[in-house]
Amino acid sequence: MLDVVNLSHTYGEGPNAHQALGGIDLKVAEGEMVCVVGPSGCGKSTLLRSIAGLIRPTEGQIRIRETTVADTPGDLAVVFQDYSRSLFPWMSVGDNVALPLRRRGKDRTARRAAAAEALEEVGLAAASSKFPWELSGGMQQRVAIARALAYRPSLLLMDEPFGSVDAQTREDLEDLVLKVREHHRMTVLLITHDIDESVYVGDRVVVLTRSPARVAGELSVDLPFPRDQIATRELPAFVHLRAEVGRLVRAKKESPPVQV
Amino acid sequence: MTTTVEGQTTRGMRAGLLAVLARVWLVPIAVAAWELGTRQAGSTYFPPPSQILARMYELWFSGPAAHLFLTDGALGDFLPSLARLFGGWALACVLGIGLGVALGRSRKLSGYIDPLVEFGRAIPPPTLIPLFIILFKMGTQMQVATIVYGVIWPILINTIDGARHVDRVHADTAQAFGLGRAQRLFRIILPAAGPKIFAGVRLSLSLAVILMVVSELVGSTNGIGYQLMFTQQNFDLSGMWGAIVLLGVLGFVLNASFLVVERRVLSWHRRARQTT
Amino acid sequence: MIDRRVVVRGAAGAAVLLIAAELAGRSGLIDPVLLPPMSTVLAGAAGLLADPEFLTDLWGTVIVWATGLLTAIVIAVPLGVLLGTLPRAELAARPLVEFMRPIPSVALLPLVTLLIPYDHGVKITVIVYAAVWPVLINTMYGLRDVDPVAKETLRSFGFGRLAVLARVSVPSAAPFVLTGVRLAAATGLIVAISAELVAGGTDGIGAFMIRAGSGYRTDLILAATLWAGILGLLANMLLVRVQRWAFRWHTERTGA
Amino acid sequence: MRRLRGRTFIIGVAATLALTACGSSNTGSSASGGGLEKTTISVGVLAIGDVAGLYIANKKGYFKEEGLTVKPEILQSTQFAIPKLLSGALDVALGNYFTIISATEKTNDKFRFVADTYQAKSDVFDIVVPKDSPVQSVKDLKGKKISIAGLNSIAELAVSTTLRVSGLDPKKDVTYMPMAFPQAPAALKTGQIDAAWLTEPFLTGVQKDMGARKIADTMTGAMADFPIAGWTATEDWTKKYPKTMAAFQRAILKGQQAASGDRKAIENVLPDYTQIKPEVASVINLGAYPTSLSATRIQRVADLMLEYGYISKKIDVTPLLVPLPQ
Repeated sequence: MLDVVNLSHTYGEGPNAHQALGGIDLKVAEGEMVCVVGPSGCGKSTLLRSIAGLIRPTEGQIRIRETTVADTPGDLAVVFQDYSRSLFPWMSVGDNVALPLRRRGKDRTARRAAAAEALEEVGLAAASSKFPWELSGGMQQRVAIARALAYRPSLLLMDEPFGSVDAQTREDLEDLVLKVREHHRMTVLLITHDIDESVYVGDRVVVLTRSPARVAGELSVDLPFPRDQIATRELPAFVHLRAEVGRLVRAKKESPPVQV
Repeated sequence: MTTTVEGQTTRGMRAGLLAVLARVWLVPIAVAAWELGTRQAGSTYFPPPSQILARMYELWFSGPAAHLFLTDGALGDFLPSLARLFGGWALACVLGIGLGVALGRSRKLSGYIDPLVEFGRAIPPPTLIPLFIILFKMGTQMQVATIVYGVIWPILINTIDGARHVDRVHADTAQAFGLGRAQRLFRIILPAAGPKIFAGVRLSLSLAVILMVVSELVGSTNGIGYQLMFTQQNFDLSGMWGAIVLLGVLGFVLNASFLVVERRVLSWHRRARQTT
Repeated sequence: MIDRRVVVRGAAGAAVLLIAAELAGRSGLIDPVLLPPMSTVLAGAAGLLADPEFLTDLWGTVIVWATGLLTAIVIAVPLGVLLGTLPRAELAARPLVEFMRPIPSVALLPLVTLLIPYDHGVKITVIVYAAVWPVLINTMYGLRDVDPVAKETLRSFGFGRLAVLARVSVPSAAPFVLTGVRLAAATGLIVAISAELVAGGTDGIGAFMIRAGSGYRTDLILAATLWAGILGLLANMLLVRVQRWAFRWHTERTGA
Repeated sequence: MRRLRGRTFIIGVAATLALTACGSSNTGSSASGGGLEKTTISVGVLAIGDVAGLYIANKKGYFKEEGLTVKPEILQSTQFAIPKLLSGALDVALGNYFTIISATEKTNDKFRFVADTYQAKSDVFDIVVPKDSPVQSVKDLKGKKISIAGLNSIAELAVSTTLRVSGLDPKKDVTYMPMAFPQAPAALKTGQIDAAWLTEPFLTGVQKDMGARKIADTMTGAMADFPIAGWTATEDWTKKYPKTMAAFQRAILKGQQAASGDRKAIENVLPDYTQIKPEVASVINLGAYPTSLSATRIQRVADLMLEYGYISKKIDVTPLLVPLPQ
């Protein structure tokens, strides 16, 4: 599905240059949910932005379904961490969700129906005519998820999607993502700095090193579905995996700091 | 703007009345001071407002009811002036926003054009009237050109600024979902730059009144600016003051109507700012 | 600091425009009898620099403009602070401001001329009339936009209203005021030259243009127009510098 | 006095704007210069041939001989001379007779002509049309647009009398387009006006540059040798500064004499205060520079204005004239 080969990216030139990615190899299979974990500032967002075609990597290749990503691929959706800025304040919630569907060649009624369905799915059927800034943070992020759902992307990218909400909301949103991905059998690449979260929602966890980021290691998560916030986290397998991921992240923390 | 009073209680009405009063009490005082001051001075060149109003009535507002009491003179001067004003302003909006978005979104293009923009806006439009007479036809074309030239800069500069600084997450989101050029322009860039654009457009509206007058001082045979010059050259000083008052009222009304429109169009902006 | 590419591109853009204007004249697209070719205008503009009379005129414009702008700032900033901090006064004054603002100061020129027995004084007054509004409105707006949390913080430490005004409101409104000043500077130059064009006077670029016009010298009118543009350009560049410097001061102040 | 008080009051009202009202014009002390009340005077001029006498007088030192320093100030039109004279910004200004007489009737202002300056001669003010215009005579101007230098002015009067002589009604048969002389050639060339009322150097300019054709000299018949402009001051000023005025009159008279006798003298000063090129200065048509101030002559202006309805009652110009010193 997604094939990232030897991806490197350097910002700037000369003495001020900063290498964010130092040759990353990553594969995501069809229908898989992969979590990428790494310390803050390691280049996770650069990776995601490269896959989404928002920046052009200095080296390496990204292929989605055997097609090399040059510009923005037409078939993926992104959920950003900063919901207050990724939703458009001048459009109603419904319009926000329906907007990308214009590219799917749907007419107005079809777009509206799809938007309503997606909002229903995230539990916000009643909020369609409201404006994003009239909703709470968690609800706004649900709208962003609904927007991605309605788009039916072959690949869903999520950049720290639950980083800006409170703990309770965060758990609800995690379960929401698990539920909708189960329902739609979507391929998801989720980026997070939260070790617990990566184990809880992922099928597989990829750990990155500090900047310039490389793959430090990866683990398969074979926890049973459906997952539950309390029960799953109590499982010995969960505790073990969490520790493994933690070790991978931490191992690199002790390596000499790289200049920023 | 005025507090809308729900219900018919006298208390509500009184509150509404007070709110209106708080806005307008200074106006009668200022007019009275003006009246007294000019009466005291007794100068031909500074007629009291009562005399100005009488002259305005005589010149413009004593027409038949079928014409909203406007005289032929009023229709002959107001309509062409307003047509030039709105024509020039609308054209400046279209050109300014169009060019502004292009310059704001393309670093390369703005590199070539920016110095010209900076230079162009520094040239006082009245000095270009001789040039416009040559390039455009005397009369409406030249006048509209003068207005466009004079008022386009705030729109252009603000649009460039607004379009250049569209929130990165907004831009990324639009790009990630693969919105097309047109959709990105109309759904993302223009609304995001909207508050800035509106600020420029509003500024240009009051400038347009001024340039309408300036452009009508040359080679015009009608219009409020022409009236101003005509009354002045005929030493009809009440009439001249009448034209000045009329310009003030026109500017006031235009600004107020514009604010109403802006409130509607940009309600998301105002309310979003209040909630965050 | 300055990107060389920016300079090259800007120069290229200007060159293309000049060449296009020259070609339009040479090809007969624009009647050369009416509009002298660009090269003639540029030569004329260069020649004006050696003309002591024109330099006097240029200086005259600069003097009335600078004096007018400074006077406008001196009047508008305190008034803006006053109206910005007293919402009731602002509410009452608003209709008068909105009525007076759109009246073109050039229309007031004959009346002002009658009141002030001094040529530069007349021009300065109409410049002040036009330049006061952007500064006033921006100052008022800036004061209203001050972060209430910052104000409340200071109040909670027991500072009085005036202290809050001086330490929080005015500094944080400063960038808005400067934006107003930049707008006022542009307007002021336009009004200065317009007033000179309409009323003449002892000196000024506009007075020079009247003389050039009376002598049937379109080339000199355009050359003077060119200098008017350059004057405005330089003034704006200067103010942008000032604004950058002031913004830094502002952030340091609020950051401390 | 009444006006003065009023003015002071208004300055008070506009207190915020009046910061600059200080520093009146350069009033010299009366000690020097043979008892003149004022040794430096501001004089409003137009950058045209009319004021050549003043510049000749200045160049030849006639003002200096009288102990006077003259500071010329460019005016765009007589319209702006009036408020400047009233405010005291100008001591004396070039005033065209039409405008000053019109102002005298319509406002309470009292002006005085202290010297005659300029008088029309043939082909100083002509109506011209483009080379290929179908207009051959004044009659053909029916339904056309004619540019004039100002409304309610000598321009309108001159063109109107010319039209009337050819049987046209100036109010109905033509449209007057007010525009300053410098703008008229372009408007004429591009066909935005059908005819233009012009003076020098524009007349020579349009004939040379675009082959424009003269169809009428407007200063013929009733307007032959018509008085155009005189040096004007307020009545108050003439009473307050009688010696200064007399000195100004003496110097200007010498200047006028030099101008009327010697065309070269005019050509020499024109490039000093106008941007007229020297080669143009030598070929343009100039009016006359009268050396006397004659009531009979100037009365013609008021009478013709009355005849054409620019004033509503007969005005005797004699009280407006200040006799020249002998």
